[in-house]
Amino acid sequence: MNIKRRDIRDVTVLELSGKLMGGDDAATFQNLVKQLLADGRKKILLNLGNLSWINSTGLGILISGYTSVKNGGGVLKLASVAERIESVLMITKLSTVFETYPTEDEALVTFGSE
Amino acid sequence: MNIKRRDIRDVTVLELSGKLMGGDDAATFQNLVKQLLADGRKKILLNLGNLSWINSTGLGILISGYTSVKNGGGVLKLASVAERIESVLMITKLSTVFETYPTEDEALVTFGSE
Amino acid sequence: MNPSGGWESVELVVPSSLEYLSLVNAVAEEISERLGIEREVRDAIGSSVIEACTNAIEHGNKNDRKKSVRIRFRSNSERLEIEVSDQGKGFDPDSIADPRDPANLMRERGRGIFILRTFMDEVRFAIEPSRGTTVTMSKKLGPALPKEG
Amino acid sequence: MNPSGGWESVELVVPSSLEYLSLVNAVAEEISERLGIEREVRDAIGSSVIEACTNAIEHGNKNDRKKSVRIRFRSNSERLEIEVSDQGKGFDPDSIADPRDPANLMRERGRGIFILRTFMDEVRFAIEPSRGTTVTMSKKLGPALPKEG
Ligand SMILES: Nc1ncnc2c1ncn2[C@@H]1O[C@H](COP(=O)(O)OP(=O)(O)O)[C@@H](O)[C@H]1O
Ligand SMILES: Nc1ncnc2c1ncn2[C@@H]1O[C@H](COP(=O)(O)OP(=O)(O)O)[C@@H](O)[C@H]1O
Repeated sequence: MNIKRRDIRDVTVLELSGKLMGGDDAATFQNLVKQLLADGRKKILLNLGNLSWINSTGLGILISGYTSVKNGGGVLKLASVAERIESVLMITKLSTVFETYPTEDEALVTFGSE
Repeated sequence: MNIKRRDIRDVTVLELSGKLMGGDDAATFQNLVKQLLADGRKKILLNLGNLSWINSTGLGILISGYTSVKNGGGVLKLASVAERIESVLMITKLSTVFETYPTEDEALVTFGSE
Repeated sequence: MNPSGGWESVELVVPSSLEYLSLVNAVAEEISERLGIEREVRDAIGSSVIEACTNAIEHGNKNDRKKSVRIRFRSNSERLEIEVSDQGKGFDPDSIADPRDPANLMRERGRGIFILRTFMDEVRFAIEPSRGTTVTMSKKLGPALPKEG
Repeated sequence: MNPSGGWESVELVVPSSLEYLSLVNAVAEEISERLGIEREVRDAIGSSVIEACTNAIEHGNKNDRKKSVRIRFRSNSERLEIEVSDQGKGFDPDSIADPRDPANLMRERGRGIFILRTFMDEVRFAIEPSRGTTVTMSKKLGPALPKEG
């Protein structure tokens, strides 16, 4: 997995690409999320448009990120989830946990501005 | 391999896609070339832009096409040859046999109009 | 892919490292595409193979690159059967909790077996503690035509 | 792909039918890409593997889908070695004519072995008429970094 970061006002967009599957990905993602929270950046949008697939370990990474952000008083949402990943979220009912939007723009407006 | 045919004035453009590798491909291609010659269409341009790879059996198919067309008093040229295929043509010196052009348009003007 | 009508098989053996999951995924994709399987089902098969291999690599072979994971794809005109074997100690597949239970929903792990059981038509585990675990999953094939090209 | 520095191998076994060449090509691509091999060399490796497998399928196993072709990719930090084995009767690799000779240039066949000998750094044939032919080809690897992702 690769991560590209963009800040759009108070929302931090993280573009994940490649595949999310555990191994080094877990620490990379957790550290980045911790750093963002420490910097006071609490509105996080994961753009999964370029993520080709995910395994259940990858789902765990998303959940741990979600939990960290929530516990830190922030929000984490998803945008542009590919069909293959969407269907894994559906069957595991994680689609009831993650707020998900078809596009980044549609997600951005839901954060509310400061 | 799939073949799409387009007639541009007296030149017949055959767009080959997929992979050219023997098996059924040989008969499909030979029959088409024979039909074209029988119909008096003797200027043939093979657009290989969507051909992802070729094996030596596929090279043989191109050669047999070339020979049939030449013996029938026509010309067969190549356009948009991908790098992977180009390098096979180079090392086998078949690049000295086939007249090859970077684009279809560049090839078309070299046929001369009737 | 298989005009004879009988079973035909492709086998892939990879070292026990998660890095090889993309290769496994590429092979699963290529095989399902060849069998004329539609996008959605191909995704389900790909996700299932990835889960089975993740387990074989992590739990079965404990990420020991010297141990290998064997994946066998067998197909006939009616179904695609995929076998994933490791050299680990096995486990009790009946003790797997439902990850959708509210108590489990926010857990970070425990979804792999559920995913393959949900996506595939049939899943069997053959566990021989001395030799390893083999997961066999199968998917019925619709009357689709193989892709040309 | 191989932090341990030793050899690591991936094995693929397919039925003897040309239809499986695209699967072989996809695996060769995926493995070379992972090893950080640049485009041009990847193409050369792909073409060579395809030629060796075409021969194994057509000449070695005579297109008998019940016979299989085994492809083994072994790599360490210095080179990628690819073995292609069939169950055929073998042949005399020293009798292969140069397809670039004017007398041969327009022939429809006879370029496979020349292609792999040209593209790869080393090519060996082990022919055991009772068991089959194994072509082993290797390519030196430059000091490139594996792709992330
Ligand atoms: N191939 C295997 N070998 C040994 N144990 C396994 C294997 N597959 C699964 N398990 C066991 O079953 C448990 C549940 O697996 P799974 O549902 O895939 O979730 P997870 O891998 O996230 O724990 C694992 O934690 C492991 O203990
Ligand atoms: N694996 C093999 N088993 C048996 N014979 C082979 C094998 N590979 C090559 N040959 C023989 O060598 C000849 C030359 O092979 P090649 O250079 O690939 O050209 P082509 O396959 O087009 O004939 C073949 O015609 C065949 O007789």
